[in-house]
Amino acid sequence: MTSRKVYMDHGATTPVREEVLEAMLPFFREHYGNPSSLHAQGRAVRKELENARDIIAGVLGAEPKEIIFTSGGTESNNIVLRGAAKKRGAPGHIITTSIEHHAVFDVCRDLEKEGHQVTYLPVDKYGKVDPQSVRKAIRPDTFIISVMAANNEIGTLQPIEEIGAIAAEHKVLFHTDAVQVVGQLPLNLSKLKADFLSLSAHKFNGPKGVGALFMRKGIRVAPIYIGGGQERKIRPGTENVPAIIGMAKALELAAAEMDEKSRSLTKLRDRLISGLLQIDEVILNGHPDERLPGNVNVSFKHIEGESVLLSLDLQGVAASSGSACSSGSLDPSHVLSAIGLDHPTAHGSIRFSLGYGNNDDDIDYVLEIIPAITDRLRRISPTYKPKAV
Amino acid sequence: MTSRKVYMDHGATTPVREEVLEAMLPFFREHYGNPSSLHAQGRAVRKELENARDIIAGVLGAEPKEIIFTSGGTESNNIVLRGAAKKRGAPGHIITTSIEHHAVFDVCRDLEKEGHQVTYLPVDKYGKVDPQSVRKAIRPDTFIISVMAANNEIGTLQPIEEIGAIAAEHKVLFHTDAVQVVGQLPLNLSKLKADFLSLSAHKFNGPKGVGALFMRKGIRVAPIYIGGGQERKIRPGTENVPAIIGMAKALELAAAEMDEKSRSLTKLRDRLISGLLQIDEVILNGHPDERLPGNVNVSFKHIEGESVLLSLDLQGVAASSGSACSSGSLDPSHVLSAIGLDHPTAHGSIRFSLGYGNNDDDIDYVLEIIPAITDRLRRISPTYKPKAV
Amino acid sequence: MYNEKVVDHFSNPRNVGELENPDAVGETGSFKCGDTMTLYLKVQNDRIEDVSFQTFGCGAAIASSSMLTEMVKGKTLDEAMKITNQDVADELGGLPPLKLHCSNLAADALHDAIEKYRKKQGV
Amino acid sequence: MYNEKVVDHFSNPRNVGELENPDAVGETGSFKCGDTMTLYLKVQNDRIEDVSFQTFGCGAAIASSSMLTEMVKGKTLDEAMKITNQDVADELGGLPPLKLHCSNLAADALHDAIEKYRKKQGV
Ligand SMILES: Cc1ncc(COP(=O)(O)O)c(C=O)c1O
Ligand SMILES: Cc1ncc(COP(=O)(O)O)c(C=O)c1O
Repeated sequence: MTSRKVYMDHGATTPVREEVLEAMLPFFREHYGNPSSLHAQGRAVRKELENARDIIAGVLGAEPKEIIFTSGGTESNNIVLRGAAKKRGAPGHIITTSIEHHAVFDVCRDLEKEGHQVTYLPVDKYGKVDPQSVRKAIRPDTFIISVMAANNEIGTLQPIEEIGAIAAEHKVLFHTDAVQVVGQLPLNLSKLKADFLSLSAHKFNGPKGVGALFMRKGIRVAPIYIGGGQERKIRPGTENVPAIIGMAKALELAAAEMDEKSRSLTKLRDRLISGLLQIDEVILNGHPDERLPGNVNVSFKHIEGESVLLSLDLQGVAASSGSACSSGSLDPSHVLSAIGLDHPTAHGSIRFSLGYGNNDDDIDYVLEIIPAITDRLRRISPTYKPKAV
Repeated sequence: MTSRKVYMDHGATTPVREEVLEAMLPFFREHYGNPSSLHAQGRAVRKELENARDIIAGVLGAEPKEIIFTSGGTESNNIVLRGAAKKRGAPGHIITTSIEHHAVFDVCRDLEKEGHQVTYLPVDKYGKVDPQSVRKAIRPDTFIISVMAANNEIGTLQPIEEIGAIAAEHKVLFHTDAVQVVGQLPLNLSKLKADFLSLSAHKFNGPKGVGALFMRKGIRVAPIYIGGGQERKIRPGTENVPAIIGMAKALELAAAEMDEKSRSLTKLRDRLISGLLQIDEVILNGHPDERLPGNVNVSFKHIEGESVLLSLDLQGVAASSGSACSSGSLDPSHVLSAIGLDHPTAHGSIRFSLGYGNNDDDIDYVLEIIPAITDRLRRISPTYKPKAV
Repeated sequence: MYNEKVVDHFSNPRNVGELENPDAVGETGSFKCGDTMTLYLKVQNDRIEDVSFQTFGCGAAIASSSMLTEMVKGKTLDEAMKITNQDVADELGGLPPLKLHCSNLAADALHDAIEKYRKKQGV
Repeated sequence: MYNEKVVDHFSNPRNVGELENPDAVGETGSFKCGDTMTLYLKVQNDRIEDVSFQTFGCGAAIASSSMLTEMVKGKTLDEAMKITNQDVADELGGLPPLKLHCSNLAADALHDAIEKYRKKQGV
């Protein structure tokens, strides 16, 4: 239909930057050795692998040995929660929120089946957790608190500094799923009182299938997957060298450009939000400004999200939706329910997630095509009554 | 010292073939979408991902839905063993061998701590498991049998067809760690009575950090890592698309060239073995011919393996060793102990693993330099008494 | 994901909106996935003379609604009662498996309308 | 992995072999990692006049053995007794952490030889 392509689904995944790919290529070709091998080929690779670890640690304000390479955010989260539960052995209590990613939320549900008890803290209408609710939820048998740094759907930033301080005060482990934040906003683990932090490279223009887990010095979980001695036995298996190199490069670039990028994304974001809010019966989901620089999430009342997605897609715009019909499940997102949206409103939510490569023209284009789309779909809708003109 | 480079550590990992890298590149650049996304970008990627699954299933004689993408051999093995144990719930009995890779062996050790009982079957001096010993070990509470298709250190092929038939007869699940066999020798899951099979792409000139698990239709383990709905919820997390595409390409190439490659590798292997056996007090580890086409494992008596490795390395040859001093652990390999080698002999073992790119010149070169190396090291050794000439 | 015919019915849905003075109005809603549909009928001599719809739903739901209205126009009520959700999906050339449940509203709304019409007529 | 000095001592080890009529022979073996070393001493006026070794072991073990023989030649027995495994590793310019235990045999074999020598001398 159109040849224009606008990718606004950076929250789902991002393109690999050319510099990142360039950094990776030699590790498919010349430097293919196994970093555990003793020979020159292996040693050369080991050196670069450790250099990548240094870079990542440096950006995060951590020590190199606190960085464990994993296969992505899902694995990092599972290692922490299952590993902490396994280490504890006896059933205990976990505190998390009602808006975590499935890779935390569903793990907690599964741990409940194994006898652990879990408190899922509510959030306010902006999707924010109250640090005092964390404090109140702590029990003598609470062994870990897991609160995401920013929500992937609605973009709301969480008060992880305060929650980390409360956890430290009560000597409870604190984990933050920072998959949506690393590479987007500054994070300094020399200040943040987190024991564990999860990140995933493909969310910041690095490759898919690789991530990292920060595990603070002196703290250790029981490994779930066992095998060779790699990654301090926390994450065994031949290291995914090219991807790790790519992740380090992507994070290095993101850190160097962070100020400028987050400023420009915030501007684009706010333009898109105010443009969308011009349309009748559109509401913004998430916090008005304490949100990820690239995250825009709105509900178009009287319209189902997937039909908006599809219409956008037919005009070359890639976005995503918390609608049940677009997720393969039948229920709308637990996040949108947690912020109190009724079913039809939750079903009408669309996430535009901006990132590397998006510009003002993209915003113009979306704002240009969206009124006709919503108009058309509302005319089909049984619940929409157009205002008299 | 030398500019000649001979890589004979294909058992540890292999270079990515140029055709494989070419197949991957578009998925870093243009086709970067998340296969779970509904938009055109995501759908295009999903299609290619499913095509990769079809290719892999086709080569293995499986159905596409029986193939689950993982992050490698270690993960595939863990998913099977832990997942089967988790699904069972109550403690039960596992049968495996004393020569499995750590990603099976150490998982079994860990499951013992959780209350399961494990029989580690012995092997003969060639490293072979007797299928009848499997039959005898089966108990009413045996819930899974795990026997590798070929050993990674000494290359011995195992009678997995017979063991699979015995397992099926007793209605016990059967898993085979085929990481060293897939891409090297034919395997047909429409005939082999295996319920699970593990493979890892970087062992057959595919990329690191990706593998697959065959899980037979109708059979399911309990997932350990939980998160999104990807890979039938058995292996959640954003799919490592470029790596999966690369794995399919590498397997397709390996299957097409298998006959010729295994024939030529076998020839090279046998030349290298007989050349090495010309040297005084050298013994072959593993089976004389029922072994991986590229695997050569010998013990140089009176010499410690790492010192041979290092000498080879200084002359440009990359190999590996089951010696404690080269593995970072203090004990020599459990495999070499299991085939009955005494400590000094186990310590003197060297594995040359041949693969794509090796040729007769490489064999000539190794055979040319190795006598001087062993000679020199034996003259340093306190246990070597040169024969009178 | 969707074939061309589905995309066409989604992009250019036929018979959208309310009919004036309809002889019957059928309604259906999938509580689970949240879709709802309203169907308007004009009937003459037990034959569907005109039909229109309004749907809140995904692409599959909208396309199914549109497809159904094309399928029933001119049919007798008895013929129309025989149309199943599967018929609608088939007429669209198939829907993705995960989306089949989203097409389960069009025939339901039609049958609801016809039943209401018959009740009104005292059949 | 190994620095140049280690590689040099490994590739060209000094003082290899048996001495004829040694005044003492020291032995050590790491049961754990399987390395063994034999050290031969010639002593005159409580001073090490000549020394040689034979080692079954990895690169670090061989290099440490060689390095030690260079360090002790000409030293008094008292001075030699003060040499530690760490001194040997330091003199080599350092060893990889995982390999340190492999250097723990050279000084041990030396001390064993000196003790045996002194016992023989009735000290
Ligand atoms: C907040 C959050 N956590 C975890 C994940 C999982 O990351 P991955 O898909 O790399 O496993 C994602 C992305 O999907 C995410 O947004
Ligand atoms: C027999 C066997 N199983 C499992 C593995 C583990 O595979 P990966 O390193 O891809 O996790 C290997 C290789 O290291 C192997 O040789």
